[in-house]
Amino acid sequence: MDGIHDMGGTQGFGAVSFTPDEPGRVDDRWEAVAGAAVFALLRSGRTNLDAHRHRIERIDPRRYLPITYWGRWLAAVEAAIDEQEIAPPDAVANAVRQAGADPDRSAPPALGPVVALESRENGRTARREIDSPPRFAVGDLVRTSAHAPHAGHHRLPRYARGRQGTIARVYPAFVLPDATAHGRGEQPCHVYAVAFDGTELWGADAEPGLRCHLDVFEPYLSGADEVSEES
Amino acid sequence: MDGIHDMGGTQGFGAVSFTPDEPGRVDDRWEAVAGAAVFALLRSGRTNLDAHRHRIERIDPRRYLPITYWGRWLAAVEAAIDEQEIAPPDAVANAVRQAGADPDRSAPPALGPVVALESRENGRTARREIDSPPRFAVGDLVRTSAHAPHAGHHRLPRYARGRQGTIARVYPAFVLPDATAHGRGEQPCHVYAVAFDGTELWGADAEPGLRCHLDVFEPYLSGADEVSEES
Amino acid sequence: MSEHHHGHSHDDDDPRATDQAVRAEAIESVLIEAGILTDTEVDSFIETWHERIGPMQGAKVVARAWTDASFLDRLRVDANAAVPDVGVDPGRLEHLEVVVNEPGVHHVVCCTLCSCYPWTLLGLPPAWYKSPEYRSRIVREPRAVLAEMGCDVEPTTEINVWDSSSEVRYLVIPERPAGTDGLSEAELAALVTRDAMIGVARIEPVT
Amino acid sequence: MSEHHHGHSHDDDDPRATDQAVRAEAIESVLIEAGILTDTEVDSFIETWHERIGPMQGAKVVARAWTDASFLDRLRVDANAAVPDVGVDPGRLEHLEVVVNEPGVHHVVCCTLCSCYPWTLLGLPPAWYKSPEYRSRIVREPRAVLAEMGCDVEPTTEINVWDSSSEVRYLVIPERPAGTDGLSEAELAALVTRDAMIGVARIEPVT
Repeated sequence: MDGIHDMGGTQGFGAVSFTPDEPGRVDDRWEAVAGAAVFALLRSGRTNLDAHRHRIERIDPRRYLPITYWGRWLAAVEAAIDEQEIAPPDAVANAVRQAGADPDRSAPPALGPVVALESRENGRTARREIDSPPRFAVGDLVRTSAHAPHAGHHRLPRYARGRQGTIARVYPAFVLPDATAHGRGEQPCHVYAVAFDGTELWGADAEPGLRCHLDVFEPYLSGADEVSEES
Repeated sequence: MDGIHDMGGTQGFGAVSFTPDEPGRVDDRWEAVAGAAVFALLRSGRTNLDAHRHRIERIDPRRYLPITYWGRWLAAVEAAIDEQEIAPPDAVANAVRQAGADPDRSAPPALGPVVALESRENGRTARREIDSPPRFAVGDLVRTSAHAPHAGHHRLPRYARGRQGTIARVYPAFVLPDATAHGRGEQPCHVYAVAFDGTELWGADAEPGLRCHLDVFEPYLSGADEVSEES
Repeated sequence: MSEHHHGHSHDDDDPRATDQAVRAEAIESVLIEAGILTDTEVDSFIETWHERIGPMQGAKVVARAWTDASFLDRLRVDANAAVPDVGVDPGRLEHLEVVVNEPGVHHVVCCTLCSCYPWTLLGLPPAWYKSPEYRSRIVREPRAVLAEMGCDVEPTTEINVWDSSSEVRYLVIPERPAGTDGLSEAELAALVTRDAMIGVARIEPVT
Repeated sequence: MSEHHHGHSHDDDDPRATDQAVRAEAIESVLIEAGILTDTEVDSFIETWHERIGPMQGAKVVARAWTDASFLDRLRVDANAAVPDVGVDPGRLEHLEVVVNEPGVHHVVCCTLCSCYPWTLLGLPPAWYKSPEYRSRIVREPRAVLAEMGCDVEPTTEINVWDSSSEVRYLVIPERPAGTDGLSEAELAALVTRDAMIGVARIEPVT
């Protein structure tokens, strides 16, 4: 989906709030709950990473920014509990009530609807061996799809749609996020690092000497000289 | 700029909160202050509509949604007072203090930097007579620029970049927002309603029977068979 | 528990109504001091847009268009020149364009980049027109959005969206409802809704 | 003053830390009840990521790459197979890819769509890596962003951004700083910063 999470190239954000080698830590225990819960859910096979990401993408766009990273994880965990029927729909609210608190005060952000739920039995890894060789080789000119691959979860950001690039690396095959996030099997395929010139992405006033690489799943690519089916 | 204001096609927002024929009214007097102040500023020539819109686009993206429409107008008015040197930088804060309140409590959202400020003497209207005839006629196939026209204010949304359409209406000439918002003269040019098929904008799973029209300034267009300078 | 981490939550709070009101009063006084705003202008803004200018302006245009084919023709060619015929001052409208609903063709107006709207003909825009929900979705899934808003468009009817990205302003001329043959122009105007002139509603048949 | 109008301001408030903590505890108990989470797992998450796994993993890889050209070659060909050489378990890293800085070529890593990051080699991502500022700007104006972060890249040096949109994870091998000829591998590893392995910093010469 073309949601608020698709931030590459969005303008208007200011300076990065940065201190050198600031430690990567959780600040509060609830953040660790979010982290541990996501890992446990992945291990259990009750969800997969792509479905987790898609839950985050579906968070009410008004809330996505203010609740920050771990808040998004926690919201996705609670949605997974509900969507994957890990506990009754009112289990979390009841547990809050039992702790003597008002569940409405901590209600998570609403999530938008999903086109299809992921499987209830998910693999724990994403890399796969496939028989078909990679369609492209390093140096090949390619063009990305001009449109979102589909309405649900996918990994082709808007800034790289309909752009010409060069295959920079050929990676092993991985499950296709578009499929696994929605219970449509795994559809494993090769992944490439595609290099785009800054001017191809951002136009004539791109920063000089810029090359952006994006990991692109093979179905999102066509040969640069192929006529797209779409237009 | 490719800011949060560029909402066309962004997914994740839910149902429109709608009651039939809900009156168009201001709910609070402060909203009318925002409205009256914008009209007065436009009348005074101290700002123009495109610079006003660009101030709104430059509002901290974290604040753009929560402060709602009139809050954005009010923030743009206060920024105009400052940027166009209509009053000393601390005038508004001082007036708040004189009213016995803490100016920090009502501080407006921060605005991002501007590539160039608009003129201090602005025309009050946008329509112009120009000698050059329109380059395109109704029915002509055209393609929009694949990139943002420039880093500042413009009126070519992301959803309509690099798309092929048909000229549906030929309008009179208007000043170019890209120019007037940044004190680069008026550069008046013709405007067209360009019709895009839904599938051209959104791909194969677009709603059937959809045609989107966008008002496009002539510099954003090339003939569909012209080779773009950019690629 | 880290203050640092939650510190910016507070910054994300909206100023409460009282803060916003105080700020606006300060801005008003600064603009009056600067000679930009007069001291009656805020009240007159409210009076103008609550009392004097509203959808009745657009409704008069629609009613005449329904009853006078030559007026509709003139509207299509040069709406700014035509609307004074029904007593409407085009005012700040730099270029008015009409889009005419007919069987099989539906039009709907929006502004994805801000919230451009034909104030002069329809008054202040309703909150939903300015909402991110409407601005983001109406260009991509208008049929779904219109259905949610209670305006089902037949599957065989083409939907034309008009995204107001210039100073051109759009007015939808809705289809004249059935059962209105004997009505006067003023009676017809009373049937025309603001929502229908944006294109998010139809006008119900008179029974 | 309309309650209606300001009503949703309140909804935009973030839950305060206490609310969030209560919610998280409830979620933890529900997941333990469901047999998904064990009752020590949250504490062990903190211990793992605060104490056991962090940038020292990546630093060992970098130090070996600086001192052993054949290791660097193997890293380039199959990093997952190479990193156990320095005692690093590739663990959950499904495919590690190294990108090697050299004079005239700078690499920097990001994830615009979420916040993918090589946890196994660098620990938890810092807050700025996950911020909308970094995610939005680093692909479009990396030279400006890096300069703001104190990492000036020479105008003639090409900047390569790697946007982690798959399960591939990237590790930047920074340039070995001057003045380090006599240092042991362990001493070199101690010089390697996390920020340099993301590509937002250089490693200063040792003087």
